[in-house]
Amino acid sequence: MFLSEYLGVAVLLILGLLAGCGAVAAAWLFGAKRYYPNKTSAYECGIPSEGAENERFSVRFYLVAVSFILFDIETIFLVPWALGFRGFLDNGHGLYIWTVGLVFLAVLTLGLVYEWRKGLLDWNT
Amino acid sequence: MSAPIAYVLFLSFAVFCFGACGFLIRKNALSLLICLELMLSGVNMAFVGFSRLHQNEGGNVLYFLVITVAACESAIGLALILNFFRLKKSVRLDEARALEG
Amino acid sequence: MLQQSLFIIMAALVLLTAGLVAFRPRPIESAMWLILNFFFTAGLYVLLGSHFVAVIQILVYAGAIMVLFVFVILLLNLDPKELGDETSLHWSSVVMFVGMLSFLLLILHVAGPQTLEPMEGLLPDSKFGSVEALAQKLLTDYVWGFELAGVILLLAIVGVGMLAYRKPKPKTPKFLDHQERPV
Amino acid sequence: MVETFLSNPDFIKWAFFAGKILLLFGLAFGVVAPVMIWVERRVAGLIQDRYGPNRVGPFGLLQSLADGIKLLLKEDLRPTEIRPVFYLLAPILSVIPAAMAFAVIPFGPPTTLGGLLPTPMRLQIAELNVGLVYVLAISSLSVYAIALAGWASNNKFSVLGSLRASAQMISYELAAGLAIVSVILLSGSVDLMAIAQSQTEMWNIFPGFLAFLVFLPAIFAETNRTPFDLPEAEAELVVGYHTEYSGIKFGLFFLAEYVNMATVSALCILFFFGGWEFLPWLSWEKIGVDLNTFWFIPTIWFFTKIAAFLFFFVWVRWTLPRFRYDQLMSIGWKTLIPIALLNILITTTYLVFEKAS
Amino acid sequence: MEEQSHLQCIAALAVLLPLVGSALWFSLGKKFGEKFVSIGAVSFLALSFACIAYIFFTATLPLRINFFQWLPLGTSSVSFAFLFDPLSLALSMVVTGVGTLIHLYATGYMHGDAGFGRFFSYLNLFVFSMLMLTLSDSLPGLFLGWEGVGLCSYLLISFWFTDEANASAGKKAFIVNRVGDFGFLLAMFCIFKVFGALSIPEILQTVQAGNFSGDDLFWTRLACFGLVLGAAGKSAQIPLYVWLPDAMAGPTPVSALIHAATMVTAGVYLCCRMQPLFLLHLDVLNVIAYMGAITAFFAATIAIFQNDIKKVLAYSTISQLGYMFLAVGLGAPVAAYFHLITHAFFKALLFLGAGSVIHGLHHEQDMRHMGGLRTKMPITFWCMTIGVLAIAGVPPLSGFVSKDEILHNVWGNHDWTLVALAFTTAFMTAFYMGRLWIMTFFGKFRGHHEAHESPWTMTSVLVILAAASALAGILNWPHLWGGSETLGTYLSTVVQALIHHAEDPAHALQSSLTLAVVSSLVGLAGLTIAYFRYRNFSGEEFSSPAFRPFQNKYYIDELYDAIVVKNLRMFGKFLWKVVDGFVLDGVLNGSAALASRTSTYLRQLQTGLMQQYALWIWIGFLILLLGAWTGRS
Repeated sequence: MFLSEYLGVAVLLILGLLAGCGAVAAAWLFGAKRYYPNKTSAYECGIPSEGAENERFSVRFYLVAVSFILFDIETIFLVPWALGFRGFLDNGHGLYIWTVGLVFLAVLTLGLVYEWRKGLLDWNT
Repeated sequence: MSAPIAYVLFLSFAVFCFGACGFLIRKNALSLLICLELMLSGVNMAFVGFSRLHQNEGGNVLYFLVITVAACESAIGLALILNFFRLKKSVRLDEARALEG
Repeated sequence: MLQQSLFIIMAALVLLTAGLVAFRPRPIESAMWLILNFFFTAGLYVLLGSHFVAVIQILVYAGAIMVLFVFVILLLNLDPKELGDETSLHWSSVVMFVGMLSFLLLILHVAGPQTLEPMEGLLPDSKFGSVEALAQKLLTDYVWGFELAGVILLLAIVGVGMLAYRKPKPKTPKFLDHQERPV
Repeated sequence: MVETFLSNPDFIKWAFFAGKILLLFGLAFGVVAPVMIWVERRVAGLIQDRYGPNRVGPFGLLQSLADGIKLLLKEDLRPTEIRPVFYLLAPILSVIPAAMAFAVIPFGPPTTLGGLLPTPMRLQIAELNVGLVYVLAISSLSVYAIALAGWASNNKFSVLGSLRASAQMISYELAAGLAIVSVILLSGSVDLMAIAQSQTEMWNIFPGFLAFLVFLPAIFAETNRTPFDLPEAEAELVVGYHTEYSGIKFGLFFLAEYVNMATVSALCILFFFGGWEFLPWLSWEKIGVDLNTFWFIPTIWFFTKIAAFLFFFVWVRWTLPRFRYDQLMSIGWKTLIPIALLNILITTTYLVFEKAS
Repeated sequence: MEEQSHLQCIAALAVLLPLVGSALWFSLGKKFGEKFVSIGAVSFLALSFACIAYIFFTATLPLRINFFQWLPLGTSSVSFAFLFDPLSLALSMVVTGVGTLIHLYATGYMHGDAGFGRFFSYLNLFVFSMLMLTLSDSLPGLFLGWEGVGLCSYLLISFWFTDEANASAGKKAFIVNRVGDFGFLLAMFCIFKVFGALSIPEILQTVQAGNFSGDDLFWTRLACFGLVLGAAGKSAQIPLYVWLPDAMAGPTPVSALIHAATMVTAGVYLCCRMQPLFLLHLDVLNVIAYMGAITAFFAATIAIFQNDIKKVLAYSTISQLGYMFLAVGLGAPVAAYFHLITHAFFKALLFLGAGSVIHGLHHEQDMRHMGGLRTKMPITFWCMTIGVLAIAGVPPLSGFVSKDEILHNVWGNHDWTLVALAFTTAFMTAFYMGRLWIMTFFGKFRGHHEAHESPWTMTSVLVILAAASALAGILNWPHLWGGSETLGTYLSTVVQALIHHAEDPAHALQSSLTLAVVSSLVGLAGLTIAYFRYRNFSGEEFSSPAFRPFQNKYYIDELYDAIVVKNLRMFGKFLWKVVDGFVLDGVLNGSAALASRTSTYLRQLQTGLMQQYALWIWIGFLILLLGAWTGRS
């Protein structure tokens, strides 16, 4: 494991950045620019825009995002656990590591069950 | 060879200070929470730095626990902001002065 | 030497973006700079040899927590009027930097010159910073922290469920919170 | 003079490094995306019993090239209501994670390139010991492009589309993550190379079939492909988050989507289908292929597998109808995640009690 | 070791099941519903009983099961441990066994009550505390259980707390028990001072090893008196008996379980458990004997004149407990323990029978409004008959055997005052029980409601308890009459008898048979007189000024009121008016005014702006930092 390995990552990052910026720049260079209001208004299938532009959306999206980050962290905690699992197993601590992980999983499953029962996972607005 | 621990600590504290500074001067609650994340990130830097100094994974483990707390904090904090917004149609924190309402 | 200079560059970038986070007026800008800040921080962690932590920094902070912020910004869809005016610099920030300076002095004073020596290098076969090493530590010495993290997450789930969830009314319009259009 | 320079080990190393990057980047952006667009339209024609593009070049092969030029030359349209900086940022942000994600994907066993290199080296751009988590981290960033695109467009179709797309992506990212935990349990490593090599005896698809069942829909949803292409559901949302995008900016979203498809296909093959191994239970060594000389055979086989998987993507797209949004969410949260959790339970229990007995 | 650990699990299960049950019913009782709670509560107790029985039948005694170190006390420490020896096992068998039956009964009795879950929660908590009390290996553990049962008793007496009388009865029980607890605590301190340990086996070993200085003996004597005070409080002996009759305000199953079968016998248990300590001070034992005898006699005289069916039984309980203390005081702990067990059966039976009657008559407790229930409640009637005969001492029912053993010991002690008291009490017991029996079941019905038989959950328990009351005598059937004295042998390792009947076997048999005949004749005489006296009872008790002290319970409550309560009130008033009014309020008002004035200024800091608070935190942090810095150099 050497720092030089990150060189590849950096090169790809730069390549991606170049590709993106280059394409946008090229389009700006080559593309025609003939604007008029009807063309540049917000797309609404041809009819004039109706209702507020800054509309507020269902809070359910927020609930999904929150559930995601909380369970995502759970997954991240499970990664070291899953990786260490074999090692503990070979040292004869299989039951220990199993219990540790399962208790953790059980707690989080409780959270999932709570959300499920409370109806946070239903999408019926 | 890696950078001296003093650099890491100074950086850590500087980031924390930027966060704290933002926390103190910002008016809207979203920015406030963002600055809170910055503060936590600053603290995390110190953990990782010490972990490296002693070549002991303990600090990294603490980093894990801190991000757990950070995630929970932002989840709850944002939920509070959403509720506050529903109530006041605003995210400005100086409107949250009254105990009732 | 390369490492040190990389470190300095990264640190400078981290500081720069942190400052932008703190002082840019709009939340979405702050959020974007914060994401960038997390990237540089991750780079810093790589330089410190904590590879797993670096990746987690991106995965959790940039990939999860900040997504939540962006989501809320999207949901509220605030216009500048609602955001309110933002003071960019304030007398209290002066207090802050005095504090910062004093801390630097404190470090030098308390810890002495040995803190200014570069940290010892890692041995070539050192497992420091890998997932395996962290797993070993997390699942033995810090196993209660591990379980506790689960409980904290559960509490957060319940908390959010209590705070944000409203039982859907049978015949509500599709979107909540319609706002009066400013005339 | 030139020969000594060419045989300088440092030069060979750097050349090898550059070659890997060029190969993968070129393949992903220069081959996969255009060819896939062509394949998609041809297969659509095949399935729907019509022609598809067949005028530009032989079998219409150059159609994608023509499209690309057209996109570049199109008017650089900027609607008035947008939030300018973020509007430009979003398509660029969609390309960057797509480009970074395949940094850790190995595409063959360590090799000396038929004796060219002094020691066997990995066919992998960056040899990170946290490879798998890195891929997860980078792919979690692609949400930003979509979220920002919608928000910057400031159009209600776009915002709703981007909200939907992000919610869908993150939900299924979770399912994918949990499925990957089972893969880690099975292979005992987070290094993608080691995961691939752990399958020489038996592909993970057999012990990890449940994980695969979770992972497959998850990657379809993460790449916003049918049957999970709700965010672009043209019937409801015009085209979702890129309603306001046109020209090459739209093209960049498109490009990123196809590159992401290739990346997740590669991941799926590495996780469950033995990477570059020949067949389940039948490695290249077993059938007597001299990998020192024919080092490129596993690599080509690996790319063939990816191609097959990409074809599967296209096939599914033109076969299955789209889910309703509530169905989509309930599949993610109420089916895949419980299955993934159950799978972890089963796998670990099996491992523990197999060891005990 | 392996054996030990699995017994440890079982012991823990036996104790924890009721506790878990209690928590469950308390928190979720309403949600679970009546059916679930009743099945759960009964099955938890039955399981607990099964665990105790398993240990009873398999373990080699004495068995000490250590859980963890509890209280480190200087050089020594108290472990949280259970001690299974014959004494504690026998009592815990009774507690869980009778407890299970009473739980079953209560599911019927409490049917439809709003506090159903709460009731069973308390009841389970009681069983848990009682098991802690019996099984605990140390005095603090015992005290924990002791207070626990007191708490449950309080909660259950005032279970229907909306009624003022019930609430005050609960308070009375609690406060009177405090006096006893004071004695217990005092004893505990004295014991710790002398022995430096609180673990019961350790104390008793030191006691048996001997060698005390005179100074030590003073403290142990004090400890013994303290223990007696505690036991008197818990077991309702003179002078602390006043709470028990009032405790009948609780639901009848509670009276049966707590105030007849188990909790009130805790005092007897305590005296038996600490017997070696008492053996150092025979004079204290004498005090116990007299206390018991007088209580027995005294309570019996009151019982005769009570009209409330539960009050009669309450005084009867006090009287029978007096018998047990008499036996303990005379140095016949086996007899006391035997009577404790048989009493648990027949008194539980009587209470539950009374409860069945009360239930059948829609909460009518006055015997003057009963009568003629023989035909209306046949099962209850027959079971009650067995109970009455048992307590009256009619051979060969259990009460006869155990009471005869006590009388035998009293006789052997040659203290004629005690003999007279004991025999008179036996006669009076038979009389008032006969009175109760006849007033309730014979003659014609004088009530208002239509009587009906109780549901099977209640009657089946009655039947089981009736069988137990009838047959429990064989547990300790004397050698002389061809028995094996199983209980005596079982307990012989932990307690010792002081009275040895050193006569030749033939003579012994003759005298014991004489005694038996006499005591059964006494019992039968009591029953007969009662029969003739109350055969044609019309609802009017004849009254005479001579009886008034008995009817009014010797004015003891009034006496206590005049001596203790009034003075306490005066003292309280003094505290309230003078100490509180002038001194404390002055200080408080002054400081409040100061605080108010200060806060007027400080309030300005509380702006409601979170960020300002954060700034203050920050400034505080800087000051700390500065302090750390300057402190360093």
